Amino acid sequence: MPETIGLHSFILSHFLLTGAVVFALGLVGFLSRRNLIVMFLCTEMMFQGVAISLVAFSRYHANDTGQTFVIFVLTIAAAEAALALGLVVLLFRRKRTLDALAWSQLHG
Amino acid sequence: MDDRAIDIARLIPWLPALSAVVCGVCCTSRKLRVLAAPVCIAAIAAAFVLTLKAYPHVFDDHGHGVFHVSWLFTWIRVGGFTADMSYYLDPLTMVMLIVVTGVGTLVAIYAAGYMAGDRGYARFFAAVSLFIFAMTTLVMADNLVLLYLGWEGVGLCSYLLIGFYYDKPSAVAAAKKAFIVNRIGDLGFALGIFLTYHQFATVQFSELFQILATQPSEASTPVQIIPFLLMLGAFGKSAQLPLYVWLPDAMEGPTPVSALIHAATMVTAGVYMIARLFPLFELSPYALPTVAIVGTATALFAATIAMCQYDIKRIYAYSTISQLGYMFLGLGVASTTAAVFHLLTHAFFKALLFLTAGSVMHSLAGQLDLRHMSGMRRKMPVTCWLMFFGCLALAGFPFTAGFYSKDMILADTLQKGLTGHSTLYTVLAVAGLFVAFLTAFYTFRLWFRVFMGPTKYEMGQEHGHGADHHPDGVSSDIKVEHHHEPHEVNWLMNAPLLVLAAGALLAGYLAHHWIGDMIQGSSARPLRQAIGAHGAAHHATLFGMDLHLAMMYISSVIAVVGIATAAYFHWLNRGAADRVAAKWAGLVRVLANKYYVDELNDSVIVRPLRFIGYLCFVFDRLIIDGLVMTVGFVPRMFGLALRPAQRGALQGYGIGMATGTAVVVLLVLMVYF
Amino acid sequence: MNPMLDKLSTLWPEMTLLAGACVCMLAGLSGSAVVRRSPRWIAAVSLLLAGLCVATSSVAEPRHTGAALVGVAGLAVYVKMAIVAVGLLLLLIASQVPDRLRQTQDAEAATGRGGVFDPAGVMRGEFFAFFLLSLCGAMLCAGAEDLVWLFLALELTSLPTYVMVATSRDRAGAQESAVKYFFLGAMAAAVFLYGFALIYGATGSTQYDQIAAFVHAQSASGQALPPLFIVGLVLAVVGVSFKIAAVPMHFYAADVYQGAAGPVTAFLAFVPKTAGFVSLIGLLGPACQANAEQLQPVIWLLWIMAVLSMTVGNTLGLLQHNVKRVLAYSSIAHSGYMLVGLIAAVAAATTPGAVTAGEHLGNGVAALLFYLVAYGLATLGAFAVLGCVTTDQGDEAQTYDDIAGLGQRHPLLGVIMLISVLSLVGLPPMVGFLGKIYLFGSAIQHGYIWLVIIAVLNSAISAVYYLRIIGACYFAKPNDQTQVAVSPAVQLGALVAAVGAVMLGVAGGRLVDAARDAAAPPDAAVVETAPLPDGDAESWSPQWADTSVKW
Amino acid sequence: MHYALYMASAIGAVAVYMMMPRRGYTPSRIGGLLGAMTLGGLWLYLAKALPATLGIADEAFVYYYIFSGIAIASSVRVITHTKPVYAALWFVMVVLASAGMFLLLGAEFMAMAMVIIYGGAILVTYLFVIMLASQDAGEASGEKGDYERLPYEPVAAVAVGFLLLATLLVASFNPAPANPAARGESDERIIATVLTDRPAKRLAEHTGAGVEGAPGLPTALADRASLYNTERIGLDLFRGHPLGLELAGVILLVSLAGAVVIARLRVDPQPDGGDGDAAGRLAADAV
Repeated sequence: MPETIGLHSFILSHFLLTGAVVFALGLVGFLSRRNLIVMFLCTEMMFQGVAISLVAFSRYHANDTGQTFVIFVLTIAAAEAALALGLVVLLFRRKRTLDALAWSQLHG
Repeated sequence: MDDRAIDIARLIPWLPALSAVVCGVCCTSRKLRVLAAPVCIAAIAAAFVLTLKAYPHVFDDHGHGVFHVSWLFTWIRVGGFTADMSYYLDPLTMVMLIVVTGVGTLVAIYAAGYMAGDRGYARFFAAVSLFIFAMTTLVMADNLVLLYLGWEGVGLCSYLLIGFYYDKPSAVAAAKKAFIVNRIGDLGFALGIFLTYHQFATVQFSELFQILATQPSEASTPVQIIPFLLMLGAFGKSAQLPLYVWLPDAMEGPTPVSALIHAATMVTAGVYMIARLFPLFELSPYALPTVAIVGTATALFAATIAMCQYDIKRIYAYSTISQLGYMFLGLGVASTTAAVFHLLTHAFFKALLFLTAGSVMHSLAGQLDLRHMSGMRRKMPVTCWLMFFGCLALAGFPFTAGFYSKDMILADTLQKGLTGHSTLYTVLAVAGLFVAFLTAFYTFRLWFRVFMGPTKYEMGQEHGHGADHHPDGVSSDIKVEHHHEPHEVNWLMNAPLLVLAAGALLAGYLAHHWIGDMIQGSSARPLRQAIGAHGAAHHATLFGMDLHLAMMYISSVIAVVGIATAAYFHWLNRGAADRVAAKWAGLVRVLANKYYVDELNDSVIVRPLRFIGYLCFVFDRLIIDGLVMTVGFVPRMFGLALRPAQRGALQGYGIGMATGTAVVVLLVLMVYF
Repeated sequence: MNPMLDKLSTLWPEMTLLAGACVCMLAGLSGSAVVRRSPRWIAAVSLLLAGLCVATSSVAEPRHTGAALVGVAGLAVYVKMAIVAVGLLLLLIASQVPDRLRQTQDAEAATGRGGVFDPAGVMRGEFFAFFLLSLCGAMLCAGAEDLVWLFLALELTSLPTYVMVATSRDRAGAQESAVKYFFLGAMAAAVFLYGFALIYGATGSTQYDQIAAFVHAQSASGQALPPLFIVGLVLAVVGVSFKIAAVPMHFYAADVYQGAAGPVTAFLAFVPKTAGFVSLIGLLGPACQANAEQLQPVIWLLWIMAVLSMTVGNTLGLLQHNVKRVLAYSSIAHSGYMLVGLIAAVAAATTPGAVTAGEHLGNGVAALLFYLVAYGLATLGAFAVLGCVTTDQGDEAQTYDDIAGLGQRHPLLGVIMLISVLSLVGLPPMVGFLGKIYLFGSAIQHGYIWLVIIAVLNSAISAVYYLRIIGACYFAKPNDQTQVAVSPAVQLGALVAAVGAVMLGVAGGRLVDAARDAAAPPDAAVVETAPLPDGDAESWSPQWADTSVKW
Repeated sequence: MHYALYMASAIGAVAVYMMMPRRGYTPSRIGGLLGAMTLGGLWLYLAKALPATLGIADEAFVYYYIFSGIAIASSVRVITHTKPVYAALWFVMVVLASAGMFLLLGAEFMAMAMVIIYGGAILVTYLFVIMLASQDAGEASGEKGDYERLPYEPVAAVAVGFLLLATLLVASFNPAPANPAARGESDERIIATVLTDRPAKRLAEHTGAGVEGAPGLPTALADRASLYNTERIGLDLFRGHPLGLELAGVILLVSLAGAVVIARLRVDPQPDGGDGDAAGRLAADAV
């Protein structure tokens, strides 16, 4: 039986499950939704899944690094979102559509 | 003994390198272009002089060969791994240097006349200088990695020079083919170097030989693999079965290049490499027999194909392959002396043959087809007789250069067969004799066709090399007037040929003791295998004679018979062709080509051989060529299979990436649970 | 004193670049035409200053000896120096990129006609600022000692590149490649972030030295590494391999390289790749406290990635007619070659007693570090030459036909292309040859014979398509449909890269030594400083022959 | 247990696939029911093995099921809703539910930060852009929304996503024991070593002196022997990751400047502005 510091390992696994499901659903959404904005939203959701895992681990090990890490993840998510939305607006001005498949001229 | 001259020898590769840079600069300006040839010739000639100055220093006071390692600068030194820019000078190196710089100088002089007026005049000499740099580096290298540098360097120059006439698609294709086929061989060579380092922890010859001398005779399996990998490289570079396909096509390059690179020097790099690393090849009991068998098979195969060719340069190309096969046979029977001797003599007479073929081509505006020329001796008498001497040497006519060296190989093979009671080597020797007959035949078939008989010719399509390569109508400063009439070439071109002809006639007689001393004093001296010809007692006799003497008689007879056969069918009785043609006019019309009928008069003896030659030729073009090209085909298929993954959809890529990630994680977990 | 502030004192080069970036952004918006054109000079100066900072910085003692594959300090110095050096060349060849935008031209033209300068029109300042910031991120990756830091550094490396790609050309292709690069990059970031989270979850710390201590304790007690840790490591490695464009994260490479402007593509081929490899070295370092058996899954992972990257890159390259895509596929293949070095490094670190083999050829990290520079120089030259040729449509040269006869039309560019391509092929005496010897030698040293056979086979395959580039330059009729316009800066940058590729190949000893010192395990740092015996190489050591042959 | 996880992933994949929008009839209700049953079944199966002491308040653990259920269900809606605006709003739900979980885990600061930054700031940006684009697209093309309704290769996407999920779950249910060496500093130790002015404060209190001993420190904080989560995070952030903080600032600067640069990039009016650019450019040069 593992020594319990902050959280029982089986409970940790429950939170990890939620995190993993949110991450995986984000991945599925990224791969299947064709709207560029929704696609990026889905990457945010993947980050969200990571954040849940990180906070759970933070409690598990009874240190604060995980939560601090989440702050940085939030920051990066915000930064990426700002850039991505700017890019999406540019792309939209160019082709008047948000369809990701509209951008497949380069291939081979 | 003062080491000054040996130190100066370090400059041998760098003079041509300097010349390459100067010629490269000459490329940029039309005014400077004429300077390229003198610079190049001077550099190579200077390298030759340096070689001669360094020559005495590879012998000790008693005349035994010794080696010097001449260090120039640190190239690669990573931990214990050392591969410096330093040179290994021993008698074998000297032999090779004499060939490379000597023949190189003569060919460069010839090319100064031959290439005159060509748009790529300076480019040509830049590439030739670079080639000499790479080739001298190759033969002087004191470690495998530097040797590999030279090896790849000559390959690159060969590529650049085969594709010299880049507006001919066939030339470009030939260049590409040469490079790719050589890469297959180089692959084996590179792996061999890696494995050598892995096994012996050094790539330096002097250390390697020291280790090998103390190696137990039972080598481990990885060690035994090394010679086979190296062999692959040698087969690629020296155009042996099945990697020879590039050499006939390589004749698309300018003729001096064919003479220098694809006959005299570069293609012998494989022979040199095996000779240099001979102790390594002795480690495996199977390596040398393999070399011998492949060499003989190549010699036979290429000689039969040469019988049915009409293009002069192609005949010589197949003949080169065939003669290289002889050299490999010599190596394979542990007679490195004979192999290197043949390399030396072959360099003289094959360079001579190619250059005279170049003169014919030059004079007939690019015409190379045997069927379109006859009786040229009246038009170009000097070329005629020069080529005659070359042909004699190639055919192995008594007391010419080729006679001595070929005999040495065949006698050593036969001796190995007779003393060892080995059927294999006896068969190889007999096959070698048969190839000698074929060689004499096809060589003189060519010569009689071109120079004897009634004088008639058709000019080629090219109105002089120079003019042909000015598609945009730009004329160059140097321009040689081309009469539309065959003419003897000028003495700038013929003078070097005289030297070569002298070599082709006399080198065998003059050098056959000298070469033995040279090789026995170098690393190519066989250590483990029974020494063939020199130093050891001759056990075998034939017809109660010393084997070598017997072999001389036999091969003299064979050569003479071969020449006579060729003379009958292609000179004396050639009129038969016309008679047959007249009688079978209908058939001729059907064949739509009178020249095939020319060959109808070949007797029952020669025809089957020629037929086999055709078969081999078809086999060559369809099977072997196809096989070699298949090697490039497989990755293509692989790529085609992968290509649908690059369809351009963002999310398609996402799915690919996610799949890869998921599969990888799954695999890792499966290791766990 | 806070240890983090100690760390701060090693970050002068990064701070210099950051300051330079800020100045660039401001200067780019100036109303004065002279100032407005100055960002490229400012960038050059700050790069030079950063180089000076690196050169004069005292190599701090690594905080955690024995923790990582390599001493972090030495590695960081080498990588920063390499980034400064190659960065300067990249700056030279990229100096014209923002000026070529029609937007910039129009804004300048409007000003020239007496109008008021519209600062919103040009993006020179931002372009060079992003250039510097991305380099700064790559440098920070080299010094990372913490997963949080590494994550931020990787993002700092990549975010500016997304903008650079999007704004590199007027074409829709640039924006397409930007969206592909950005979105897939964000997905990959999520993947490696998840990996970092799991590593943290398994070990309880994000700091390399504590992770190493955990792994060491685990290894010492003979327990298997927790699956969470292994899965986390695998996800992190795979996610980061997006930056190096290795299989399975390679899909974007060809499209992105094709769409971006040539100089920016060269940037993408060097800077994120360097950051990615340095990150991988850092990530795998703590894991290498385990023994080879425990780490076997990771070694296999790297093996598969290496082999697939080489094969996929080279075989796809065979089918291309677009030179930029060819070079992109070759970039994938080269990542595969470099992974060979990484495998050797992991094998060396996890096999007891093999660490001393770093004295010989066995130092995979050193080989990798050396090859990064070799590859950077070669690929930079090739992309720079491509960027100099424009088609009649005003587009960059893309296909083999576009560069046909370049050797005749512009001999210098032709020679640069020749040297670059030959270096990529790995033909002696170019630096690529030396790099390959070094890489494959390190793998041979640890018995990965088959891996090396596959790698050598692959480099033979690659010769075919590289040859086609040479063939197009030298053996094809000059194409009249294209124009060749070379600015002196591009010419200088490409020429220096080409000369460097030859010089380093002929006499690369200093760089090899530098790479070896950078990759010296921290424990052996004292031993390593002893000068090498000159001339006399190691005698034949029988234990080498005993090295078992591994895949 | 592994097989249960694999099976749940497989059935979950089917459920999500059923809920994916498609051209014909979408059995989203059946899929939703199936998904809910899968998740519930998995939880029930796992509940058998729940230990006596959970590490968090036992009665509070029921909230885990609530928040997790909401988070997962909302995630599914994010990826299955055909209208981007709703997808974004469902994402707010995901954020809120995970904030709830953070509260359960004792991470109050992160919970609040998540709601404010994610639910507030970032999502508003998303909604803004979605509105901007969909408004325009509505009038630009009649066949708009085809790409909203039809997912790209849903089978492959779902299969890959849930394959990865299965592996992640298996790894997640085999966690290593918590690393005692990695345990954070205790509150007492932090107060004793870092917040050194605080004991002085408490001492002053005990001795009946005034509360102005430590200027600037609110009384409410000063007299506690333990630390709030927010305090600990703040301390960890500034003591453990000062460089990260700087770096995050630089990254925000990059994204700010980058967004500006990208936004002001000029785009030609032609709708398919691909290679048509070239012709346009030549014409412009001629003028």
